[in-house]
Amino acid sequence: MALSREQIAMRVAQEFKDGDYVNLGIGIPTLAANYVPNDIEVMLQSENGLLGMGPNPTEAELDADMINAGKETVTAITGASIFNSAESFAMIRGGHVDFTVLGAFEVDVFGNIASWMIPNKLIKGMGGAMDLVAGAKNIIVTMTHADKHGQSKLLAQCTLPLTGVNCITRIITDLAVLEILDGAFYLRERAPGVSIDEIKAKTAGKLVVPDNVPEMQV
Amino acid sequence: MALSREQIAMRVAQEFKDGDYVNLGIGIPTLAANYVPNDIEVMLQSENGLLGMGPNPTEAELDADMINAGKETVTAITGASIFNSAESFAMIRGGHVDFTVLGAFEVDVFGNIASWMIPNKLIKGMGGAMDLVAGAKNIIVTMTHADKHGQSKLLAQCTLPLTGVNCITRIITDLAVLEILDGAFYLRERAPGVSIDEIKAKTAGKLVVPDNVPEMQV
Amino acid sequence: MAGFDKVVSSYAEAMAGLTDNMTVIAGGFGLCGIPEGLINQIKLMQTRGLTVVSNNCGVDDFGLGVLLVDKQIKKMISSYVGENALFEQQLLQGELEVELTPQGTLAEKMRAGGAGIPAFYTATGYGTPVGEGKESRQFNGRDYILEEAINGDFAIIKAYKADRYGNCIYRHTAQNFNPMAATAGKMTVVEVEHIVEPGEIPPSQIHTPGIYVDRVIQGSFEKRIERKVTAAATTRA
Amino acid sequence: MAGFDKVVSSYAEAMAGLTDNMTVIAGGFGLCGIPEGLINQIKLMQTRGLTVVSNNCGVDDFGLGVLLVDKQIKKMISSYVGENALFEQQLLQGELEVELTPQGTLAEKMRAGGAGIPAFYTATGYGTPVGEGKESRQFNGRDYILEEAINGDFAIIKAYKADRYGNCIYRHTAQNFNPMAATAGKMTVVEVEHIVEPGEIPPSQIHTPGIYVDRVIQGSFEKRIERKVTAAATTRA
Repeated sequence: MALSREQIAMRVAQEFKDGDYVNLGIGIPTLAANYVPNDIEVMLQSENGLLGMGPNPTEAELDADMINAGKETVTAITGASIFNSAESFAMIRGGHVDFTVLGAFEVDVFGNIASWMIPNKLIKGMGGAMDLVAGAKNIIVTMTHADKHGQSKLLAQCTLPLTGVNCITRIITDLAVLEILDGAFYLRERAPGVSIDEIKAKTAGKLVVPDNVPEMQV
Repeated sequence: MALSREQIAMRVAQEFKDGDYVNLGIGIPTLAANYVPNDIEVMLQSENGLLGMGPNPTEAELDADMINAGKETVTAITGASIFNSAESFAMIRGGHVDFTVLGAFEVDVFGNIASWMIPNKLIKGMGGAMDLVAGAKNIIVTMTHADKHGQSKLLAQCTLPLTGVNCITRIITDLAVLEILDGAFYLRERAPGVSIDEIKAKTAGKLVVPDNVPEMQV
Repeated sequence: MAGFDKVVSSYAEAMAGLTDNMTVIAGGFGLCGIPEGLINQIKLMQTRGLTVVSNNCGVDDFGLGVLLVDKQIKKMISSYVGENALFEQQLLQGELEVELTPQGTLAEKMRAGGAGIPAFYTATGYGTPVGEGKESRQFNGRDYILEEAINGDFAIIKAYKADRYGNCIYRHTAQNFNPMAATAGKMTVVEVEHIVEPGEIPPSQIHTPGIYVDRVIQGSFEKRIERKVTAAATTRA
Repeated sequence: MAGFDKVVSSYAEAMAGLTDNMTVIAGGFGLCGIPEGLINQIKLMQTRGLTVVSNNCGVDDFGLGVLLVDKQIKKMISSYVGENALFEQQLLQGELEVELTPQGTLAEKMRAGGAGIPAFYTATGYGTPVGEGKESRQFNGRDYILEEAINGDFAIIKAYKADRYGNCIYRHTAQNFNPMAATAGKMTVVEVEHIVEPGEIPPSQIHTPGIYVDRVIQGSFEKRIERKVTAAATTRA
């Protein structure tokens, strides 16, 4: 069965290593913070200028000067640092953030990603997404494998305006974990109970299915 | 009579306006800090990362972590700020420092300056001089009008490797105050008792002498 | 002393010299760390044809959004403008121009403007609509695009504390774009929560040295929270 | 917790991985704010063929100068190297290469290296020997040259205080090049006067966030003064 948002987030969190600096996009990526394994520690970077983002505050802790990149009130953990936006993006663009997890509309076999703009709909802007995909050492895209009309989001070539080129190597969807390699999606894991045929049917870009595709452990 | 080093410094200090941020090079320029008129306040920038440089410390105040760009121990005034080298040169190169005063080997009628390197002698380096002449809004060069062999330092064209091009507009020497304009040195003031003929004799580049050349007030 | 006393006593004095068609760089991220009173003063002055450089454009009735009401903004340079119905409406009707700029590129363009760097290369935006029409070049086998600096006629800044020399510190994440914006204005005006005595902020803790600051004004702030989320609402595993 | 505990207990551990022909970026200005113990460790290791990027090269018997004694430095990238007789001698004998770089350009090259900016334009050095062989271009009618970023295999840093996350603050003008150098090393090692508990440095006062730092070591410092000048020696008007 397709994973829930929480299950996708759980699977994402398994990617983290102890000591990783991680930037989590809005939505499913943010949920991954809830599932960091107990035996490791990661530090969350928020691109508005906070390294060491903590949980949301209590009513008593609420502070208009303490927000994250989603403009939500947050706290800072002990050991956090706070800095200006140029410094924050120096970290991101300079490759110091180990992991970026973000959503997308489309990803293609070349590792291109489209995540910020749908023409003829209102353009809200890319925020920090273009910087994040250009800067992080590892990027994980989380999304549903297909849209609500059943159309694949894993394409031979992106159709929407790009956020970045040749930058995505790993995708975690509600159906599968995939790696992008040599112009193809390599199926690495499938959601428990999801058939390889369903994944094939919902993957428009070239899909390579190894002999052994284990089920995700979530 | 030719001005002393202290008198040159006095004349330099007359250029400052209340509220100016000033960077003073090593030597005569540094002395100018001693002659800032009592009714104005200037703030000294030292390019190693100090805005609001104060006098040298007492023995009791000596601190290895508190030096200026000449590597001499200094103090900070109340209202000073301390920052890193990139920030310091952002101030300088971004045009935020109002005045730079520095010495030179040669200046020419195009406003070129040579101040850091004499070929076939040991090359020590330019330090911050190239940044300062590229960045400051106003640059004053202080030097003796001629070298110890009587050779003019105010030339038709610099002969030594340049520190910067088309950047010098004002020179204060032991003999005169000159402005560089339209490919010539304009004589603005002369040292008390120094004849225009002497200045002419010691100025190799094109010199324009207005009808009225007042004596410096030092 | 007068030369370094940058404190002014009215918003009118703080924004004196702002005229139509100028470029204004504003600090802030969402509604966090925005110079509320200076923005309101621009509304009061009814200055028009402004190009405003800021990460966001406030909300309909607060922050930079209030300048949309009377169509004072001609062009907005931002990374994200999705919080504002009036903005959307003016954009769709062609009354407002927007230049979307990646957030990191925007911060760096302001810093470059303040630091005398006319242009720099960045990987951000290469191969995307942001890179269209811009020079691209490889360094060490990777593709980059050339981005130019931004400078403003005015920069309007929100700081936590400042002294009369203009030395500023920011509080928590209200720092955001403010330090870069402060360096990039021909006239930089800082609205602060607290004016303090010189020396009260230790020299090495100053975020914005006073050399970048032309005017300081004691502000009064609503400090509205855009998205109040508390621990009660989101439980963590 | 282990993943963020960057404190190491010996200089050998601090500099482990440094090998011949690497590039080392060192913080410091003159003898102020230099990682004394890390430099001495490099001498002890007898690593050779090093390219060292630092504003200066110490003096004959202190700071980076000690690496000249056994000719461990192949190339020096600095803005000013005039304090050192051994340096002069090796340079004149062709045993040492020097790339003189304007001080502001040097600081900016390090920052660019850490910030993912491969190159930037600057007016500094245009029309001088520094600009020779470099691309030049006009922006708004002014001439600039293109300068490329610097990155190092190692960055060696002197901080005043750091916590185990690697968050650092610097003291007074011992800050200088250290924060930029810290961002530009593949392996960044910080030698500190005091290791403090996380949280002891308020988050907004941290000069170097720990993300740039790989190792922290408690140092012991001589803190030699290069030019001791006291008020008694220079009277002011």
